[in-house]
Amino acid sequence: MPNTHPCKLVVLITERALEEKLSRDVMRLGAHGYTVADVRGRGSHGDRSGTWDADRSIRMEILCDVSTAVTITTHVEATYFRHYAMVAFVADVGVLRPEKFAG
Amino acid sequence: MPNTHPCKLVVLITERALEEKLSRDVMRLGAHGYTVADVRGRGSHGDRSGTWDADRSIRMEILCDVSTAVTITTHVEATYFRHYAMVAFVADVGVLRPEKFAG
Amino acid sequence: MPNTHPCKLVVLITERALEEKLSRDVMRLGAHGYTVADVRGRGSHGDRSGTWDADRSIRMEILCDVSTAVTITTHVEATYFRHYAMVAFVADVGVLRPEKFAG
Amino acid sequence: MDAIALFFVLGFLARLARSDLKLPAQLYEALSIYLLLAIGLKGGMELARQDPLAVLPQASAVIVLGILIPLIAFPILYKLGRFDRFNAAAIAGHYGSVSVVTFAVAVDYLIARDIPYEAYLPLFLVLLEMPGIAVGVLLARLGGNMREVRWGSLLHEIFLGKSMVLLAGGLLIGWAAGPDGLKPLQPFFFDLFKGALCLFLLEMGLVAAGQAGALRSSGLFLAGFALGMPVVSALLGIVLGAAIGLSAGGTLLLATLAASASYIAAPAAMRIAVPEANPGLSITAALVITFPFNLLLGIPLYHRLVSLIHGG
Amino acid sequence: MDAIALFFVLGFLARLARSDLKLPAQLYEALSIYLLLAIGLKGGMELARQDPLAVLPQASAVIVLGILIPLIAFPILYKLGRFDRFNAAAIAGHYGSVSVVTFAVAVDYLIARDIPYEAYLPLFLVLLEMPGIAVGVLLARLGGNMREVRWGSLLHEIFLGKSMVLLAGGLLIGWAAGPDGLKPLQPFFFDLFKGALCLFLLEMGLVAAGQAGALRSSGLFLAGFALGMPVVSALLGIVLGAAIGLSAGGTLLLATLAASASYIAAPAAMRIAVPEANPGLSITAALVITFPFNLLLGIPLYHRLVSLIHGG
Amino acid sequence: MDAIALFFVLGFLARLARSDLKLPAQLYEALSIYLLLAIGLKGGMELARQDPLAVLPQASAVIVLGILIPLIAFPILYKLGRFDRFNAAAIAGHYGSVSVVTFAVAVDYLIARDIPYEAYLPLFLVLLEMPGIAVGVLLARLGGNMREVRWGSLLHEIFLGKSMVLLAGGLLIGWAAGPDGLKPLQPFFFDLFKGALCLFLLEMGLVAAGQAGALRSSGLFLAGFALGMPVVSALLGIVLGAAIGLSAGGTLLLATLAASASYIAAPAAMRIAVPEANPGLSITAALVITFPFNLLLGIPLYHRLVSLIHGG
Ligand SMILES: Nc1ncnc2c1ncn2[C@@H]1O[C@H](COP(=O)(O)O)[C@@H](O)[C@H]1O
Ligand SMILES: Nc1ncnc2c1ncn2[C@@H]1O[C@H](COP(=O)(O)O)[C@@H](O)[C@H]1O
Ligand SMILES: Nc1ncnc2c1ncn2[C@@H]1O[C@H](COP(=O)(O)O)[C@@H](O)[C@H]1O
Ligand code: NA
Ligand code: NA
Ligand code: NA
Repeated sequence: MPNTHPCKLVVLITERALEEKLSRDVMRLGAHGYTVADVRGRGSHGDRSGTWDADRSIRMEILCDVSTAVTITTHVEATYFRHYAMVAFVADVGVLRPEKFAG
Repeated sequence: MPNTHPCKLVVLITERALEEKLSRDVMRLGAHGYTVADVRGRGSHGDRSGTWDADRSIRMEILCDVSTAVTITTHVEATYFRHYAMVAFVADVGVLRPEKFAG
Repeated sequence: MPNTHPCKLVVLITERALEEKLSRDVMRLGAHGYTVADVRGRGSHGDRSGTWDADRSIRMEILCDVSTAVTITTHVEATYFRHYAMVAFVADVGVLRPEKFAG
Repeated sequence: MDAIALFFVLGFLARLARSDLKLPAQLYEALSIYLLLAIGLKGGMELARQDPLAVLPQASAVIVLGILIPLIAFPILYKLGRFDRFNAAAIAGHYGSVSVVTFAVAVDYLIARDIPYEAYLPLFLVLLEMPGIAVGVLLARLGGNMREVRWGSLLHEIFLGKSMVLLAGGLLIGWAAGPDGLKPLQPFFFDLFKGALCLFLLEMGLVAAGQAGALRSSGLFLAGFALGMPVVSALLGIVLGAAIGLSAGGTLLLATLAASASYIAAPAAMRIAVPEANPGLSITAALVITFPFNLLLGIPLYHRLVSLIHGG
Repeated sequence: MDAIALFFVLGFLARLARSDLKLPAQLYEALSIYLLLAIGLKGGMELARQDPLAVLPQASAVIVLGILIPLIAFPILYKLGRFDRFNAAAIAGHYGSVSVVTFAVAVDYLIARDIPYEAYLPLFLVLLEMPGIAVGVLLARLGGNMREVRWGSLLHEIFLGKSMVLLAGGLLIGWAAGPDGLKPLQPFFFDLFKGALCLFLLEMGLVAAGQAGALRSSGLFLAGFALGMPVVSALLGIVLGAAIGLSAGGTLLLATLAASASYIAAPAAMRIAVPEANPGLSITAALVITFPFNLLLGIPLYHRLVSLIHGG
Repeated sequence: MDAIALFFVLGFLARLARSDLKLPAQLYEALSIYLLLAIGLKGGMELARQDPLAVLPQASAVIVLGILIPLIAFPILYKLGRFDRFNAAAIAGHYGSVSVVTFAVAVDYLIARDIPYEAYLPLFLVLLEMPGIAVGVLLARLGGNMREVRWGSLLHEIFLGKSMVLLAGGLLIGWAAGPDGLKPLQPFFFDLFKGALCLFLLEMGLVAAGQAGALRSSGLFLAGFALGMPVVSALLGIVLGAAIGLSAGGTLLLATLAASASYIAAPAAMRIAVPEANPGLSITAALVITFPFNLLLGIPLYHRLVSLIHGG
């Protein structure tokens, strides 16, 4: 599309207990913002149906440039994948106002 | 991105009444997990503003390989599209830890 | 994928105060539906942690054809970007039942 | 007008005037859980005060009523109204089942007028919730391939649906704990009941007005049905109430139960068991027309009718 | 210190200390719906006890006050504070409107001290909610193209915003149902009021502390305004209260209404009607400074000032 | 059986039977905030009635108990149960801390039986919440690189975790406001307490049954531990209660606190401080086994044991 600019969208689905830590992490690693939604789900750590504290999950999405995307995914892979329920994926999207997400 | 691997992301937006059935379906059809969020919206079945039981919608996303994505979308198309408010789309994403989602 | 058809997914993340206006706008500009989720986040307008009215954000997604996507993004850029916390991006996805989203 | 009904009107008008007033979805859920539990507890507590076996014959008669109503409603909708089998059956099922909130409003109506009633009436509410839904599903599948009915999952949906679990669970707990055991729960489950009901009715007003647009597309016949059927059912309820020896108050409650249509349990069950039916039709009839009709006009009308029999 | 204020302090300190304490968003919404309805009901109930026409002259005077305050605030902010027209107008609008919770705390202050007041004061709360906001919007558009103001949608936003609907709706229901009709709602809407207010103040403490960071960027002038303006407005309220013959308690409530700044209705309306204004400025002033100031120091101060006139 | 426990059973059975009953997530959060605040307020109010210094020696002894329990539990799990260091330490930490709801049920047990107790016992609840968790984290890091422990953030997590802030905050407010100041809050925070507890237990029943599947994979040893450890801890509590001169009621409460295992504060803290531990193990033990055991069998058993000492 003519009015959009290529950008990476990093999505992390993980335990709610990590929300504060992850928010600090991604900002420190170069993101300019993030968006979080409450979700529930199932994966290799079993059912996380979100009815009580220990069971709740979040879905965080971060728009950023490629190098920040690599930094963030590498960091969460090294830090959280081993001990926490977590899934991460990256998509190619086109953003408006690209200057908000780069650098 | 160097550390990600191609994967399909199937997204189903539909009535909350279907949540349990869909969860069982997608696991049976080969998915290894799913994530669900509460949403509201509007479509060909009119306004679904989510204020009471009959009106609520969910957004389910499933990371899986191509063949499972085809199986799932074909199944929901045959089973639910006719009688339920439902929208389905598929995106190409790159996942970390690809072994979680394949086979 | 054989059973899907190319389509645009427009995603708008913005203040909850705009929900009603945006819903009317996108339908008027040619969308056939939309989906909204409650989210929280951070960006150039600071922390929007979603604990009270003024602080809440939504994430609206609209499946539509390219020209509607251009119309919608151009409209929100001109109308809301200056004075509201807002992020917009567009992704390429494949939809089932393409007739629901085109024209 | 009663304060309770005014909250419904407030919600209805607010939505019609396009106010942005909205109750949080989880408050709606919390209130409905609370109301169901509280009604169950109250009924169970009263049941504990008497011999449960004595109620058995009455209870069986009430179940028959729940089966009868959809069997009357179905041909009206199918033959006269020319709805297809699925929609006719689904709507009939909604009218066979009951509305918990309408019941609560009728109880409040009696209390406000100091009219006594058999305190175990909530038991009938529990008994009437299910049979109508089951009959509705059967009607939808008759003629078609009956083997297609997934009886296991249907019975599961009916008996273990959340409104059934809360009502029946509350009833059992109330019965087991008895009046003394429930005393410390009184401030929460009984004293707050009417206030919580007001909030819920505010929300139902908002929802009903939001659905009102569907009225136009659903046709005049359905509107007529949604006004006439409750009166027919109420008459059945009154006859039955007199036959099984209920007091005037108890008869009015039974009539109201018969007249009311479910808009919580039935839509959930029908959506899964009869997906071919358009949920908009049942909900428009049950919630947008029958519910306010019963609330504002029906209950006083049934009261008059009951008085014809019982004097007063 | 009063228990109520301590909940605000607890929330404020918990957030400053970076505790993860957070009230669920829908609990916040549910509490605010409850508080607005309860205040409206109470006011309406009292209004039913007297001749509404008798209040008419007082009511008109009170509306004039709501128009006057933003007209005073605007030039201070625009000329002295050098805010642009939009921000000056938006902030002025917030101070022209009122804070429901501040009002509730002032009522509690009177009750705890056994000071009587005119029970229909909540009517003034309802009357003061809107005019200030409308004047704020007008000020923002003056000089600019007045035709740009979408009056239809502005009036809609103001009169059908949720806080207006709940307050005025509660008032009307309370008035129609009267003291007897509301009796069964007493445990829910009146007995629980103060406890619910405590929870709400806990949340406001969390929110205020979360916004406190914006203080630095908003500048010293705004802080001074947010401390001085309430006192000026309170004085106007006291003079008016004396002029229209209110009791000492009623005068204190009117002064508190005048002194308080809206942080629920006004931000919602301004965000749509004056998008050019930075909402952070109004909210910092109204919620982070003026609200706790009124809560902790303002109300006792206005009480003193009222006593100068009324003796005591 | 007590009405309260029946709500747990209802939730448990409903989930086992695969009912779709579910409490809204934010209702769960709202209830837990309410219960923590209410318990804190009540304790603080009672504390205001007496000399806080007099409680100091008892309080210190109680903290020692909180340190001792995980030190006993750890070797059992690590040596006998062959759990790895992280899991043994995390589970031990859960048992060193306490369950607020179990405490509330025990208080209710005493009230229903008219058994008096030292009204400041909620203070001990507050004191016992943290030390066990801290010891658990220490045990997990011992032998490993102790410098890896992020003490700052651990202490923050423990002292500023939401349950601590609400309990301790409630305690302080209750203490500052005193019985008179809290009187207007009585209907909300005290009268509704037991009803709210019932709803919470309904939810805990649902959650516990949902986790019950994990029982199979967690092994028999853990089940045995989750049944035996509470009894051992209760005995310690009884001995200590007698030693510091508590009444029979107070001793039972202390025993129950010792016997209970945390499933709100501890899981949250451990998840961050000892991520290597599998949270499924601790939660299965604490919530699926120990919690209902205490609720249904433990409290009456400890009552018996206390009676052996105190007569009665
Ligand atoms: N295949 C999948 N598709 C979508 N979401 C998933 C998938 N697998 C896991 N998740 C989500 O990620 C969370 C953690 O995953 P896991 O670490 O596999 O337990 C789950 O609770 C789900 O919400
Ligand atoms: N064009 C669209 N873009 C985004 N979401 C849609 C769209 N159409 C429908 N939806 C979502 O899918 C749900 C069901 O759609 P429908 O079956 O068209 O009523 C709606 O309630 C929306 O939440
Ligand atoms: N880089 C980003 N990635 C994801 N979401 C973002 C990003 N920046 C902003 N947002 C979201 O968009 C909202 C408005 O952004 P802003 O206008 O930058 O304050 C924020 O509150 C976030 O929810
Ligand atoms: Na019926
Ligand atoms: Na004001
Ligand atoms: Na313990």
